[in-house]
Amino acid sequence: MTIALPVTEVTSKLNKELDAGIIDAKDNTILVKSGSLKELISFLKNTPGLDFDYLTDITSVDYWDYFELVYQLTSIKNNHKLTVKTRLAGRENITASSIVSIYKGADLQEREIHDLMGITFEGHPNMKPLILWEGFKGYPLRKDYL
Amino acid sequence: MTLHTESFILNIGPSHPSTHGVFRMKATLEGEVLMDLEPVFGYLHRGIEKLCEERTYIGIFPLTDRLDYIASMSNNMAFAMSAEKLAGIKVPERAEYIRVIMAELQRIASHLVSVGSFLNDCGAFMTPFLYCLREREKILDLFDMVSGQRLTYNYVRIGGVNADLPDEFLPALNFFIEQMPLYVDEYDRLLKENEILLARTKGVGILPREMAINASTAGPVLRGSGVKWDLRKNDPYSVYDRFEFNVPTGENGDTYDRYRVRIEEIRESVKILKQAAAQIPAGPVMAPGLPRLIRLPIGEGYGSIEGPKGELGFYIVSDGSIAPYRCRIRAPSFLNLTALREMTIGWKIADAIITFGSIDICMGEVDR
Amino acid sequence: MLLNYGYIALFLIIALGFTLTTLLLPVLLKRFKIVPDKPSQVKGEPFECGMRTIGKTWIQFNFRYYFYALVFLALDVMVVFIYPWAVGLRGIGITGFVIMIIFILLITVGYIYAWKKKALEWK
Amino acid sequence: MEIEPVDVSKVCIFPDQGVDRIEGEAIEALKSSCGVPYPDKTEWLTEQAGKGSLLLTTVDAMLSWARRASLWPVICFPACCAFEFVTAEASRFDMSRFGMEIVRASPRQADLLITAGTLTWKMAPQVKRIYDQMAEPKWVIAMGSCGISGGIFQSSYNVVPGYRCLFPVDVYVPGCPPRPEALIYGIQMLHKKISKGTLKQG
Repeated sequence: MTIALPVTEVTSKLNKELDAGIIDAKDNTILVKSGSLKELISFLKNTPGLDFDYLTDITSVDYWDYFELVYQLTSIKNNHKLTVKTRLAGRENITASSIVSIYKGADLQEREIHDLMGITFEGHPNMKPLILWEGFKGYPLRKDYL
Repeated sequence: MTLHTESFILNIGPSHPSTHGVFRMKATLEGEVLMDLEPVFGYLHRGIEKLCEERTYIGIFPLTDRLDYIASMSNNMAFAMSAEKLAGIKVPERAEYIRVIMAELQRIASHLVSVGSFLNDCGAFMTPFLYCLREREKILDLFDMVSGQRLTYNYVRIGGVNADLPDEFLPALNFFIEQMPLYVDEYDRLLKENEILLARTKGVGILPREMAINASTAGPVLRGSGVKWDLRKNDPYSVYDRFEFNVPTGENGDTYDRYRVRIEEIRESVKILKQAAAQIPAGPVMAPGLPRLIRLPIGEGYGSIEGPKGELGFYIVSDGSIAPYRCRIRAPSFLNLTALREMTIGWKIADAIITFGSIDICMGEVDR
Repeated sequence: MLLNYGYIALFLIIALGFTLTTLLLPVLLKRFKIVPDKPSQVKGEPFECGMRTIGKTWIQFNFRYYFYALVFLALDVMVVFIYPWAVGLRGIGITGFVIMIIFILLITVGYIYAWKKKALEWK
Repeated sequence: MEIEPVDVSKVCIFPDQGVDRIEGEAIEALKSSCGVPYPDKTEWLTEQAGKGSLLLTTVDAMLSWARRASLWPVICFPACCAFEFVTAEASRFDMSRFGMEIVRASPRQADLLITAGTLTWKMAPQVKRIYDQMAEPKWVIAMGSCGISGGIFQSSYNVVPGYRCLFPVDVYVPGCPPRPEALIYGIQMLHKKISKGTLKQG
């Protein structure tokens, strides 16, 4: 049974400056500042006890005054899963840090989110349009796309 | 005597017989050897996630039918389950069993299509493909009996199933359950030690175990690389914990292993069908007291099932209205393609086409 | 004796007739406007799965394909001579056999030369 | 022995770089130019075949029989209808009974375009190019409600509302996806249309 890892187990292992990045953590979802997102995910992947080696899904949701990026991670070895969220304020040229260097699976998903939602990921090897074509005006999945 | 040779860019383009739909690969070739391969998506991007936001929950089921149009039943089941998980709706026993039967039948039909078209790419032109489609027609008759449709069934609802099984369904299912292993043995006699198939697919397009996990592939592609990860076993949803079946995995993650995993999975699905057909209880097929226009409580939920091509998940964010605020589809075919470039570089064109065929994508799901 | 040449002439006529009709048929049909003839610029371009070709298409291929073709040609010509010889072997007896062996040896000398010069190496 | 490659840059059709930009412009150009859909010619439904001189009608009859009896469809398989088309081609419904033996990959050897699936704007220039590269006389069957009017995805931002925006369509086969029997009925309708075709309009 893939148990949803209780968050307390993760927060107990965090060291000091990562702990500052956590905004709040309850019932297997960790809300983290977008700045320290990348360190948290590489921490989750590399610590022996947690070793989340499988990135299930990256989603982005447009809540009008902020965008939310939802990372779903699974650990194939210990058979548990966790959700990491981060919030990006603002409407124009929003940037988040890309995690392609940690998970190769994030490559296509980040390009798709860039195409449809307008969130650019720095550090992504080729941020070309994936689903739509060059010269497509607007980001369709945003709530204010007419 | 150095000979100056140039590489050229070839479009294995949108309308190509062996790209299983409108998928394009910009291949940089040096003679016959593949130097670089850039997949191009989007030729079938219908914006289903945007359309989901403007439809009621019951109106989204026809959209999920057309996601992975070779496995519509499992798409419906995935969406229904993630909505039920979010709303905490309890599905009656009989509906759970019907859903498992339909999902396993759909897995066999989808694997038959993928094995048939994979062998079609290997050069066994049309013979195994027509064998597999002959069996698939039998499954389509069963689906036709239940939902009246051949390809897009719109049969599962949130909280249960649309209609109960007709009485002649179970005898027909039992007849199919006895027949199917004989057909699979027929394929094995034809193909298991076929030296052309072995020569063409053994050791070709290898996806190592770490790369498979890191590139978040799922389903037969992941199991072909030796990772024993099947949601029906690791995270049993619905009533899968009552059935006894095992999860076939490959050893070295080459094209032959992925093909073998799919053939073995057809046999496992027949085993599950036999047990499910035996244990199916009587009772209602729809959860009582659900309004026609379901309003899911405010919140978000991610439910996923083991579809024929991998883990198919729906991330639904609901704001209490009749339509979802956001409905993200975690499509297995889309993520299985992340490692396509690493698997095909350095091989010849013919091997690249086979490796791509063994990943078995369905364009409706890749581009959503 | 003359009859044998008659067969060859008949065969020649049929062959010529067939090739000429297949060559001239489209031209005639187009002239009598039975077949619609609408040439356009797009029809002239190469078909590449619905896309335009990218980059240069007249490029220098690798030379090893040409070596393979040469070695194949030599062996193929040898096979062409072996067939009639094999059919008529009973008639020409041992002398014919020895002559053909010499011919085969000559070709294999050329084959071994190409082999040693690594023409068949697939880099 | 350095072989200097022949300088054929004149022949080169596309510079390597900027391919995506050029493809994007082609899509935008087609999207803006696709205003009025092609009209459907339906007078052949009521027309009486077989008028005209004796010689002409026999040539007509022979020609239309030859064209009708061996229609080869070209591969244009975007979405779900493609799979219903494949099962129609497979052993149970067997479209080769109507002479549609093989599905040709290249438009050069095909004279029928069965548009099986949803057409998106990114795929539109490619389908238009395939249609233009088919040899005359050519016919089009718009299969499925996505082919007729964009169907269930009509309100999407990336779906072409029907194939008749790109080229004239001869027969519409409704259904989503249409059953193989419906597709074969559509093909028989097309056979009727071909048999009424005369040399005058080619």
